Amino acid sequence: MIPLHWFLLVAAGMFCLGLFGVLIRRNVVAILMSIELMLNAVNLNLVAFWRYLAPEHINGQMFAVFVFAVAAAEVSVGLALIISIYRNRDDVNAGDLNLLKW
Amino acid sequence: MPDLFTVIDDWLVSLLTGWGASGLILDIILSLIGSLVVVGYLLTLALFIIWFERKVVARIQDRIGPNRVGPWGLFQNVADVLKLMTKEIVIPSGADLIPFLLAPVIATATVLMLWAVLPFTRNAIGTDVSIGVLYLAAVSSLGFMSILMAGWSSNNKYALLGAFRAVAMLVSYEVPLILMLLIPVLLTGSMRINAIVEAQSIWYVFSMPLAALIFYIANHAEVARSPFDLLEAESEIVAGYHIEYSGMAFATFYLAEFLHAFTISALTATLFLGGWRGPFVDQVPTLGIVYFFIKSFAVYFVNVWARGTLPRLRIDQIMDFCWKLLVPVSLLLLVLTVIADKTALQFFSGYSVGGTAIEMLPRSAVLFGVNLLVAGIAVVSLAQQGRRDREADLYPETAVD
Amino acid sequence: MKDWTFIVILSIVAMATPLAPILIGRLIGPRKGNELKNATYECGVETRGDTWVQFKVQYYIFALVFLVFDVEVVFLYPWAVAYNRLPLFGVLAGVVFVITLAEALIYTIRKDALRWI
Amino acid sequence: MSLTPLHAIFALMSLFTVGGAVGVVLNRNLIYAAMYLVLSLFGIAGLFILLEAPFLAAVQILVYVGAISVLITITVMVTRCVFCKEPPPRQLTLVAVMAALVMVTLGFVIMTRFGGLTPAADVPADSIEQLGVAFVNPQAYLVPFEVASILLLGALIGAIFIARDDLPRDEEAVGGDDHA
Repeated sequence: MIPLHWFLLVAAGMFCLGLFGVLIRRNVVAILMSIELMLNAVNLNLVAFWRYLAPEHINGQMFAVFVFAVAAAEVSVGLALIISIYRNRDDVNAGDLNLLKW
Repeated sequence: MPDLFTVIDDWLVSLLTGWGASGLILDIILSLIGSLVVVGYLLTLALFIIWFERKVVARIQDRIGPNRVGPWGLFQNVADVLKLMTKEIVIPSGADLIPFLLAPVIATATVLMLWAVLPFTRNAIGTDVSIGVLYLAAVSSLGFMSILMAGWSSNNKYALLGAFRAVAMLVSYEVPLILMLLIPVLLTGSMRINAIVEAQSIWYVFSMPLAALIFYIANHAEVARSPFDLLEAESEIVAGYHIEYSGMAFATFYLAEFLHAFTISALTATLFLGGWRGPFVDQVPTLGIVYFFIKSFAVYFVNVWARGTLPRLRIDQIMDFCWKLLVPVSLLLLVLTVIADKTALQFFSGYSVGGTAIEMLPRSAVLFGVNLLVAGIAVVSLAQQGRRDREADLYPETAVD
Repeated sequence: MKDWTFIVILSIVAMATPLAPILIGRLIGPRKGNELKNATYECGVETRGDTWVQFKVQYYIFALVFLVFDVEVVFLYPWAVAYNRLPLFGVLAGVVFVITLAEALIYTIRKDALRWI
Repeated sequence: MSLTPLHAIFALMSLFTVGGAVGVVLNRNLIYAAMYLVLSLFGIAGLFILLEAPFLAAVQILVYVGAISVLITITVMVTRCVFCKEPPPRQLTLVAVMAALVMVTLGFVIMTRFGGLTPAADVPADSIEQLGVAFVNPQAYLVPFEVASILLLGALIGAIFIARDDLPRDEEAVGGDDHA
């Protein structure tokens, strides 16, 4: 059987890659994709802990299912915002969206 | 009398164990043999169904169809494949080679993978996974990516437009499809395909005819055949997303399309027409495969028939048909079905949710009534809508909106 | 795990099956491309401009409604599996869920968001 | 510890997952990034199957590969941003060091707290059914279940309102009710 820490390490690696992407990418779509990576890493963690620590309770799977719902909501609104931003500014770089910054 | 497939399986297991295979190695070898059998038989079947379809469509159009190579033109497709093998696969300039060649591969692979959970007889099933129905939905949704890849990597405006149209249409029809996939799961209480077949002592097409119809229509649209074939509408977007494909790459897309058409027929036959069920199947389980193919080909004939006779719809009509008719009707059907079924279960003794055909009769009658009611509501509201539209056309100044 | 062994093996075979003829076609088919043959096919008219034309927002809205329905229907699958075991109350809770879904549909239809333009 | 084919499958799926993630983060072509995202999420689905949660694997493929990736691709096309001019990243080294630090910390915690743990028990055969029962059980997850549907309804309405360009912005000014 595969030990738990293998899954956790994959999830951690994925989370850090997502974090890296969120911080260095300037394109909003790319940032959103990196956030998806982070959400999935968290999901993988939840399911791994569920399987290894408490498989007889369904809470771990349940949380993962709700993460799906939240991710879907986040992506749909986020991408709609990106389309709206593009329509108004012809540009989707995060650094240029500084109208409300100061 | 034991099932022929069980006999073969037992023989293989004993043979391989005799050779020293065991545990996981045995599983892998058996799976490999099983997959080769499934894929090999599907490819053979593909040659036959393409011939069948060409013949039927030819008859519908008052032609003879293929009749030169082999008896009744049966080997026409073999000749076609051999010819296409020797043709050049043109890679258009500016195309992305890897996604370009990967797209038809994924399209075909997803269709082949759907057969992993379809039972031919009670025992001859690739694997009866616990999420069977959801597996079908998930694997068929992998196909969207292949269409997007094909459209994007061709570096062609028409291909890209066709791909996006295709995806917009396919995702729309995926909604009634997965809603109606819920119905067999609901009535059976399991997502295993074999459990769903076992539970159909009265075929679900008799208790839920409307659900079967919507499921079939949505599936027909998923294959993108006439009347839903606007993604290859020649007059608007040339050939859709496979415009730049030639030679074997095109043949692979073609193969995927025909296999998919047959696969959805087999799916409808399994989930709503009782799959391998039929007379004497309990005594002679091997008969199941005969029933399975008779039912599948019956549904497939309807598919070809619709393709041969119905004209292509416009894209806005197709979208309206899905979102304004199929999805609301599916939702209404779902709600009324569960409410009626649960209420009847609470108040009538002798209302059984499983068992033989006689025991299932009250439930089927109630569900059939619900289906009739929903169909009636749909027809009446369609008629009213049609009248309103006509009046708006005739007297535009007095129209309400 | 035994179930999934079959699916893994089948997926490998299913990928190899269409890949083989394409590779054979690449190998034995002629490869005499020239500029005209490899040109983008637009019914004889020379192509101009970017391939990535501006798409309508309508495509996004269809995919969006599909995503929302997809996620919600996925919630309904475990409910459907447990259906025979549920009391009337549990079934009604599922019905309320479906009605919320129907509300989303009614909103999009009333706002005419699902019309192809 | 003996290596079995299970480990090979795990390695392959992890390769998909992490390799896809690298592709998403580093690729400037957004369509390629979306394809890598699909690969990565597909790998996660495979890992879910290894964790004996086939339901979640199917949901993962349905929701992410079937829907979210399509949505992202369409957005890239609608915003005509396949090769967007993206300014070069600032403070690349700093961010890389930070991410690496987080990784090292997480790895340290994982190895010290959860190193070599194996499953406590088997997954119950009817775990999907239990999910369904818990969804509509008032003592369990009934409220989150209904709230999730309302959340998605809200997301749908909000996203349509934001994304559409032909919607009358000011409802009062154009008369309000549109019973079409």
